[in-house]
Amino acid sequence: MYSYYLTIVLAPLAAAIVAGLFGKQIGRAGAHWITILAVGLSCVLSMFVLKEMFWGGAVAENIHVYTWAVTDGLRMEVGFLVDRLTALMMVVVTFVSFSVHIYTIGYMHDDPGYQRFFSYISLFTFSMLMLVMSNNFLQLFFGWEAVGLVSYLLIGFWYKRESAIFANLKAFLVNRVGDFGFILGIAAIVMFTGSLDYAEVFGQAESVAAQQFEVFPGAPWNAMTVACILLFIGAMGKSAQAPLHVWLPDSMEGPTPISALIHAATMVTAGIFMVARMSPLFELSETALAVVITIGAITAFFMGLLGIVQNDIKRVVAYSTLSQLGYMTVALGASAYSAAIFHLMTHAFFKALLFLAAGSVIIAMHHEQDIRKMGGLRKYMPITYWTALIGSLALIGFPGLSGFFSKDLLIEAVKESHWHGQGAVYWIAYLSVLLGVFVTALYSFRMFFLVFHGKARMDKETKSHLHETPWVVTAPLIMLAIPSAIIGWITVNDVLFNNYFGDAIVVSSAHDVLAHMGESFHGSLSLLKHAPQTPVFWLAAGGVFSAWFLYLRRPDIPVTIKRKLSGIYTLLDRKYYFDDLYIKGFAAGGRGIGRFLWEKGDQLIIDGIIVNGTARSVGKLAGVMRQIQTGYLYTYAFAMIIGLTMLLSWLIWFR
Amino acid sequence: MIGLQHYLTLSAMLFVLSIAGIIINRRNLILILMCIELMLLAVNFNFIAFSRHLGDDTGQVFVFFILTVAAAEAAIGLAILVVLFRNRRSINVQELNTMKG
Amino acid sequence: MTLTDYMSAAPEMTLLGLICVVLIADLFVDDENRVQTFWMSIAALAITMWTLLTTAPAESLVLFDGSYVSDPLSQVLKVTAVGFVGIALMYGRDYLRANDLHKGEFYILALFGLLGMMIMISANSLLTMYLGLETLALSLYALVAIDRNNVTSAESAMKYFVLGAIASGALLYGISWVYGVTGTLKFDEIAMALAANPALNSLPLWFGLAFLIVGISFKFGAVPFHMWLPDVYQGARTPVTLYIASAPKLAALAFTLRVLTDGLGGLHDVWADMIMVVAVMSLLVGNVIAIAQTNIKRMLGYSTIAHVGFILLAVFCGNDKGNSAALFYTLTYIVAAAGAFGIVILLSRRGFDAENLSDFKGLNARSPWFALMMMFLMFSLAGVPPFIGFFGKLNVIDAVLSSGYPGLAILMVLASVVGAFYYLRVIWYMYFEQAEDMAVLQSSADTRLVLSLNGLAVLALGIIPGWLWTLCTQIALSMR
Amino acid sequence: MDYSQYLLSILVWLPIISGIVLLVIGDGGDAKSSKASTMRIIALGMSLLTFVLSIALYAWFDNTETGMQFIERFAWIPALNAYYYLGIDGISAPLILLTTFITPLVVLTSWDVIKVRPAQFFAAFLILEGLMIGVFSALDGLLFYVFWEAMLVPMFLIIGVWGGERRIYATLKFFLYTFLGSVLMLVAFIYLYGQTGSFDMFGWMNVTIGLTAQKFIFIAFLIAFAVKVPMWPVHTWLPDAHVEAPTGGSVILAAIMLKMGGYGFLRLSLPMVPDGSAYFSGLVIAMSLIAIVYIGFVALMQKDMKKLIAYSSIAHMGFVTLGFFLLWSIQSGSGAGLGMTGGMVQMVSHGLISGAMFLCVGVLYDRVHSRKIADYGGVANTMPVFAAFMVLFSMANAGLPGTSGFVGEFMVIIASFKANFWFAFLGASTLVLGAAYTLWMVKRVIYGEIANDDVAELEDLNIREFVVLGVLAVAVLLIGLWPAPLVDMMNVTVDQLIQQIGHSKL
Repeated sequence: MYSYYLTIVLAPLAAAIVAGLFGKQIGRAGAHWITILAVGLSCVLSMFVLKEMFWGGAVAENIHVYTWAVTDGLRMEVGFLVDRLTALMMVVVTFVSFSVHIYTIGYMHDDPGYQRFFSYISLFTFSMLMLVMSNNFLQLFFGWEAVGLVSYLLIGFWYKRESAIFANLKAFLVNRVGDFGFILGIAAIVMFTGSLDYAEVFGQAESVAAQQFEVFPGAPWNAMTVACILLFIGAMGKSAQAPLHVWLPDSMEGPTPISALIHAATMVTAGIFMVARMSPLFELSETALAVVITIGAITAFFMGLLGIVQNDIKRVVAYSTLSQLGYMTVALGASAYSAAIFHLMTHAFFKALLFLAAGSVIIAMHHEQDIRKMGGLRKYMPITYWTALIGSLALIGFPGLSGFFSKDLLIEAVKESHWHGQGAVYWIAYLSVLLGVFVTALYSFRMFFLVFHGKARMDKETKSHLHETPWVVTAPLIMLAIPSAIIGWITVNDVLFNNYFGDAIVVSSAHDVLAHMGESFHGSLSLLKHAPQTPVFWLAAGGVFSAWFLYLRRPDIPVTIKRKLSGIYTLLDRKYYFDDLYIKGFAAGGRGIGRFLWEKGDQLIIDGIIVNGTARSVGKLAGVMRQIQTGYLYTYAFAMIIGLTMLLSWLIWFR
Repeated sequence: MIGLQHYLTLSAMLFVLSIAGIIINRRNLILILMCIELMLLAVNFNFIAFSRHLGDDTGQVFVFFILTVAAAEAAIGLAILVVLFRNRRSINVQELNTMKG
Repeated sequence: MTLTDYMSAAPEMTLLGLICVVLIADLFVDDENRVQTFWMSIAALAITMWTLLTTAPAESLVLFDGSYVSDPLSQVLKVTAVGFVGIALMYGRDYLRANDLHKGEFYILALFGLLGMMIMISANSLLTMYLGLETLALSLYALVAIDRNNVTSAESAMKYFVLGAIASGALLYGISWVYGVTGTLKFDEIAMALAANPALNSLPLWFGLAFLIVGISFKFGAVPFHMWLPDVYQGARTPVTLYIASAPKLAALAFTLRVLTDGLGGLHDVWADMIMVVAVMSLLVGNVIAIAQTNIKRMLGYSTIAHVGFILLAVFCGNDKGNSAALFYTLTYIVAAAGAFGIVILLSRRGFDAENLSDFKGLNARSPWFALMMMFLMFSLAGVPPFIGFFGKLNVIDAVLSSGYPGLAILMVLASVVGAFYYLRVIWYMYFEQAEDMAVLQSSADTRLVLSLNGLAVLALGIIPGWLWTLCTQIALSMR
Repeated sequence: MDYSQYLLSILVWLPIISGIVLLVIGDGGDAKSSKASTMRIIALGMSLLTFVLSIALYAWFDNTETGMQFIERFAWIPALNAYYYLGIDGISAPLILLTTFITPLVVLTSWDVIKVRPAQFFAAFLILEGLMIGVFSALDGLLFYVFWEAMLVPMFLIIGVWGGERRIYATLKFFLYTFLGSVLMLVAFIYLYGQTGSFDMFGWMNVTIGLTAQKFIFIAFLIAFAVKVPMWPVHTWLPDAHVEAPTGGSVILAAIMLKMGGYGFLRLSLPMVPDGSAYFSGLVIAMSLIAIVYIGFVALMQKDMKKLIAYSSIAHMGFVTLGFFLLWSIQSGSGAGLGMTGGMVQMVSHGLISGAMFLCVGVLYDRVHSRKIADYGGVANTMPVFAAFMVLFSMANAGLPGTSGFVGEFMVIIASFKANFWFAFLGASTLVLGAAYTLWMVKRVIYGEIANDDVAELEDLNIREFVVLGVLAVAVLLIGLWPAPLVDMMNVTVDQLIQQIGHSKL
C-alpha cells in the first residue's frame, strides 16, 4: 500500500510542478490534462484504499517516509497514518478536487492564468492530502500552512483586483492568528509528551491529563485543557469559527471553483478533521470540549442569520458554509466526532455542488453575482436548476437526502449529550443548532427562489444570452449531485453506529452519545419514517415556506421588516461589526503602534538622542575645547604654568 | 647668617618673576626673551647655591654650560625675532595668533 | 678616558665630523645642484648607521666618567632615529626643491638635530641630557623658521622657541633641585643615593621631580604642555613637520625612560600619578580636539598628542611590560606618522601645500596606490588590525591591565573609538568624495618607492609583529 | 599526504590573495574596459573555486567528532604566545559553507551593475570573504580579533564608495558602532590573556574566573555581539547601512556579517563565561523578545523596501539569541539543545532568505532606481517570474513550513515554550507580525494594477538574475523540506557545548 499512498500524494504535486513551471511549453490543454489525470489517479487510488478499509478489512497503517530532522532527542519526521478516518477524507478531498478540476476547464475557459490556476489547485490537493494523511504534528502543521498558502494564492488569483488582494492578505493573516495558537498547542504537546508523533502522543495522553500547567503564575490549569484549547484556536482559524470567521466571506473574491473546493468542501474542514483526529486528547478535557461546543454553536446560529441579508449569491453560500462548519464543531464539542465527520463528508458534496451551481449561474449571468438581478433562471438552465435544488434540499436536511441524515443525527446527538450538564452550554448548543435549521432553510431557499423562480430581473442584454452552461460545467454538477442525494442513505449506518472509525476516533464511554443513540437506531428507513415527528423537519419546512411566502408571494414584507427593524438589519448587514473592529481596531492599531515605536522609539530616542546625540555632543565639545587654543603665546605659557602648579599642589596636598 | 634656604628662596622668586613676566607681558617679544634669560639665571643661582652647599663642583660646571647654551638660545631667539619682524613689521605678542583652535 | 670610551661613542663623533664636512662642502655647491648636499647627508647618515652597527657593544657600557651610556636601548633608538632622519630628508627633498627652500641649512640642521637626539639617547647624566636636549631644540627652532619669507613659519618658530625656553628653564630648575637633594647628576648614582638613603625620598626631591615632568611632557607634547605642538606642526613647512613628528619622539622616550626609570625609578609611586593625569588628559584632549580640525597637519598634531597619551600611560606602569610597551608603541607610531606626513608632502607641489583635509578628496581617483597606502597608515593610526598600530595599542592595554587598571584600559579604548572618527574622515575624503583637482602627483621614483615601503611596512609589521615585540621586551629587560 | 589539513588556510587565503591581485592589477577606472571584465571573471572564478573547495570541507567533515576538525596550529607571535590556530566544528562549518555559497552569488549579481571601479569592488568582496571565513575558523583569540576587525575595513569601503545617497553617514555609523562594540571585547580578551597567559580559546574556556569578572566580560562580549547581531536597542545602524549599501553589500551584511554576532555568543560568551551568561540570560532573552515584537511592529510601517527587510532581519535574529539563551530558563528535561540548534538553523536560513530578499529589491532597484514601496505596484503584471520568486522568498521570510524560514523558528518556539509560556507566546507572535509586514509589502509591490510607467516598462529577470535567485530558491526549499543534513552537522557540537556550559567556572 505504501507505494499507493506515495502515488496518491505525489501525483498531484508532480502535476502541479509541471503545470506551474512548464505551463508555457505544455500549453493550456496540456496543463489541464496532466493535472486532471494526476488528481483522477489519486482519486481512484483513494477510493481503492477506502474500499480496502471498508470491505477489504485493511488495517490502519502508520508509515515512516523520511526523517526531517532529529535534534536534542526530538524526532521530527514525515510519514503517513492511513486509517479509516484518513481514507474517508482522502476520498472526499480527491473526489471533490477531481470534479472541480473538470469544472475549471469551463469556468476559467478564457482566463490568461489558466495553467497557473491548474497548478495551484493540484498543489492544493497535494497539501490537503499531506494534511489528512500526516502521522505527526509537524507534517500536520506543514499541510495546514500549505493549504493556507494555496488559498492565499488562489483568493488573490486575480491579483489586479484590489478587493481580491485585500481579501487574500486578510485571509492569510486571520489564519495566521489561528496558527499562532496552533503552533503554541504543538509546542505544548511537545513539552508534555516530548514527541510529535500521533501514536506516541496519544499513548501518553492520560499522563498529560494528570499534569498541571501554569499559564498565569499561581493559576494551575490542566495541561490537557491548555494544549487542546491552543490547538482548537488553530482549528478556529482554518475552519472559520467565530471570531476568526471574517476571512471566509471575503475569500469569495477568488474564482468560484476555489470557493467550492477550498472554502467549502475541504480546507475549511481541516479544523474539524484535526479535532476529530485529536479526539484522544480532547476527550480528556471537558473544559476544552465545552469551549469547542460553545464556539461552534455561536458560529452555527449567528453566521446563519447573516446569510439572510446577503445579496451576493456566493456570499450567501459562504455564510451557510460558516454555519454548517459551526454545526460540525458543535458535534465535535458533543464528542460526536463521527457525526461531525459524517456531516463534513455530506456537506463537502452538497456544498461543493451548490457553489459549482452558483458558479454555473454566474457564468450564465456573465459574472453578475447579485441575486436581486436574477430570477426565473429555471427555464433557461434546467440542469443547474435541478442540481441546485438537490443541493439546497440536502443542505436544509430534506428527508432522504444526505444532509438529512447527517444533520438530523447531529442535532439528535447534541440533544442527547447531557454530560455537559443541563446548564447554559447545553442549551446554547442545542437551541442554536435547532433554530439554525429554520435559518438555514430560510436563507437557502430565499436564494434559490430569488435565483431560479419569480420573474427575471436581469437586463435585456444578459437575458438574451441566457443558456445552459457547457458540459464541462454541468458534468461536475451531476457528479456531485449523486452523492449529495444518496451518500447519506447508504453510509449513515456504518459511519455513525457500526463503529466504522474503529480506534481512529476515541470517545470515552461517558461521552459516547452515538452509542447511546445507536441502541434506538433501526436503519435509514425507520429514521426516514420518524422524520415528520422531529422538530427539525417542521423547522426546515417552516423555513422553506416562509422563504416562499416572503420572497415570491409577498416581496413587500421583507422590505417592511427591513424598515421596521432597521437596527437589527444594519447589525446583520455590518456582520456584527467584526470587520470594523478588526480593520479599524487591530490593523490600524498595529500600524499606529508601529509608527509610534519607529518614530519615537527608534528615530527619536535611540538614534536621535543616544547615538547621534553622543556624536553631536562630542563634536560640540571639540568645538568648545579648541577655543582654549587661543593662539596667544601668553595663554600657552599660562597653560603650562597651570599644569605645573597642578602637579605641585597635588604633591603638597595629596602626598 | 645667610643660609641655603635664603638663596633658594631668592632664586625661586626670580624664577616666578620671570614666569610672571612672560605671562603678564602682552606687548613686546623682547621682554619675553629677557624674562627667559632671567629664568636661566634663577636656575644658575640655584645650582651655585646647591653646589656650594654640597661642596661639589658639578653644579658650577653645569652653570657654565647653561650660560653657553643661554647665549646660543638668545642668538636663535633674536634671529627668529628678526625674521618675524621682517615678515610682519611688528613684534607685538597680541598679533601673534594667526594659528589657533 | 679610555679608547673604548671613544670607540663606543664613535657614532656621535663620526656624525659630528661628517656634519662639519657637509657644512663646508655645501659652501661649494650652488643652488641648482643642491641635491648633492642631499646625497652627502644621506651618505653621512649611512656612515653613521654603519658605525652604529659595527661598534654596537655586547653589553651596556657606562663611559666618560659615567655621563654616557651605550646599551641595547640606545642602539635601537639611535638606529631608528638615523633611519627616520634619512626618510625625512628623502621625503622633504622634492618639496624643498619645488618651493625654493632647497638650501644646505636644512640638511645641516637636520643632522645637528640628529646629533642632539643621539646624545639624549645615550645620556646617562642630567647634564648630558640637557646638552643633547638643547642641541636638538635649537636645531628644531631654526628648522621651523627655515622659510624666511613665511609668516606662519616665523610665528610658530617664535612660539616654539619661547615655550621651549620656558620648558627647559623649568627642566633645569627641576634638575637643580634633584642635584641639590641627591648631590649628583648621574642617573645610576641618583638611583643608588635614593636606595642608600630613603630619607631623600621627600618633598624637596618631589618638588624637583614635578619640574622634570614638565620638561618631559613638553618634549612629548603632553597636555597641558602641548600648546606649541599644533601650531608648530601647522606652521612649519611640511618636511620640517615630518622631521619633528618622527625622530625626536625617540629622544623624548629615551629622556623619559632614563630619567624616570633609570634615575628616579625609586619614586615610581610619586611620579606615576602625575604621569597618569598628564597622559589621560592628552588622550582625551588630543582625540576630541582633533575632530574639529580641517587642516590635516594640525589634525595629525592633535592625534600625536593623543598617541603621546598612550605612550605615557605605558610609561606610567613603570615596569618592564610598560617600558617595552612604550618603546614598541613609539617605534610603531613614528613609522605611521612619518608615512602620513610623507603622503601630505607627496600631494603638495610648487606653491601649493596639501594642508587641508579637503585636498585629499578623490585621491583614490588620482592615485589608487597612494590612496591605499594612506588608508593603511590611517587605519594603523586608528589602531585597526591587521595594521601595526593595533598591536601598539594591544601592548599598552595589556601593560595597563596587568598592572591592574581596567578603568584606564576602557578609557583608552573608548578614546580610540573617538579617535577613529577623524582618521576615517581622511579615508572618507580619499575614497567617497569627488576629486577637486586632478593634478598628477609629481615626485621622483625613489621617494615613491620609500613611501610605498613605508605604507606597506605598517601592514607587514602588523602581520608579523612578533620579532619587534620580542626585541622590545628584551630591551626593557636589559634596562637596569 | 593529506591536503585536507590545509583546507581551512586555503579557504581563508585564496580569496584574500585573489582580491589583492585584483587590487594590484586594477581596471584603469573604466568599467567598460576589457580589463574590467577580466577582473569580473577572475572574481567569479575564484569565489566559485572557494565554494567548490568548501564542498570538499563538507564532504570531509565528520558529524560525530565532538572536538575541532581541520585543525592548523603554527606559532604566530611567540612573544604573546598567540598562534595561527584554525579549526572548525559543527557551529562554524555551516556558517563557512554559507559564506562560500553566498559570495559567488553576490559577485554574479554585481556583475555589470557596478559602474565605478569594479576591480576594487570585487577585490573588497573577495578579501571580505576570506576574512569572514577566518573569523569562523579562528580558534586563537588574537587571530579571531584581527579577522573580526579587519572585516570592517572592506565593508566600510563597500558601503562608502558604492553606496546610495546618505552612504557616508551610514558607513561611519556602521564602522563606529561596531568598532565601539569590539574594542570592549578586546579589553575582555586581553584580560583573559592576562589570566591564562595565552590567546588559546580552549585555555580561556577552562580557566576559572570569579563571578564579578565574568559579569564584566560578559557585558563586554554582549555589547560587541549585540551590536553585530544586532539586538534591540543597538540595532539602529543596520537599517541605515542596509539602505545605503549596494545590493551586494546588503546581501553580505545580512547573510553573513550579522551571523558573526550569533557565532560570537556561541563561541565565546557561553562557553567562556557560563556563570556570567547565566546571570544575564534573562536580560538577553528580554532583549530578544523585544526585538521580535517591537521590531515587528516597526517593520510594519517602513516605506522603504530595504529598510523593511533590514528590520525583519533584526526580528529574525531575535530568534537566534532567544534560542541560545534559553538554557537557564528551561527547568527540566531537554530543550536547550533544541533552542540552540534552532538558533543555528535560523542563522543559516536567515542568511539565505534575507540575502534573497535583498537581491529581489536589488533587481527592482537596478531597473527603477527606487526602493520606495510607493513607487511600485502590480509588478507581477510585467515581471511574472520575478513575482514568483519574490512571493516565495516573502513566504519563507514569513516562516512558511517547507521553507528554511520555518525550521529555526519552529525549534526555537518549541524550546521557548518549555522555558516559559510567555516566551513562546511573544516569540510566536512573529507568525502574525512577520506575515503582516512581509505580505503587506508584497501586496503593495507585486500585486495590484500597474502603478506607473516605470513599472509598465519593467522587463523580467535576465538569465543572470534568474540563476542567482533560482539557486537561492532551491537552497531555501531544500533546507525547508529536509534540514536533517544541516542539523546533523550541529547536533554533536551543540550537545558538547551544553556540557561545557553546564560546568560552572567559579
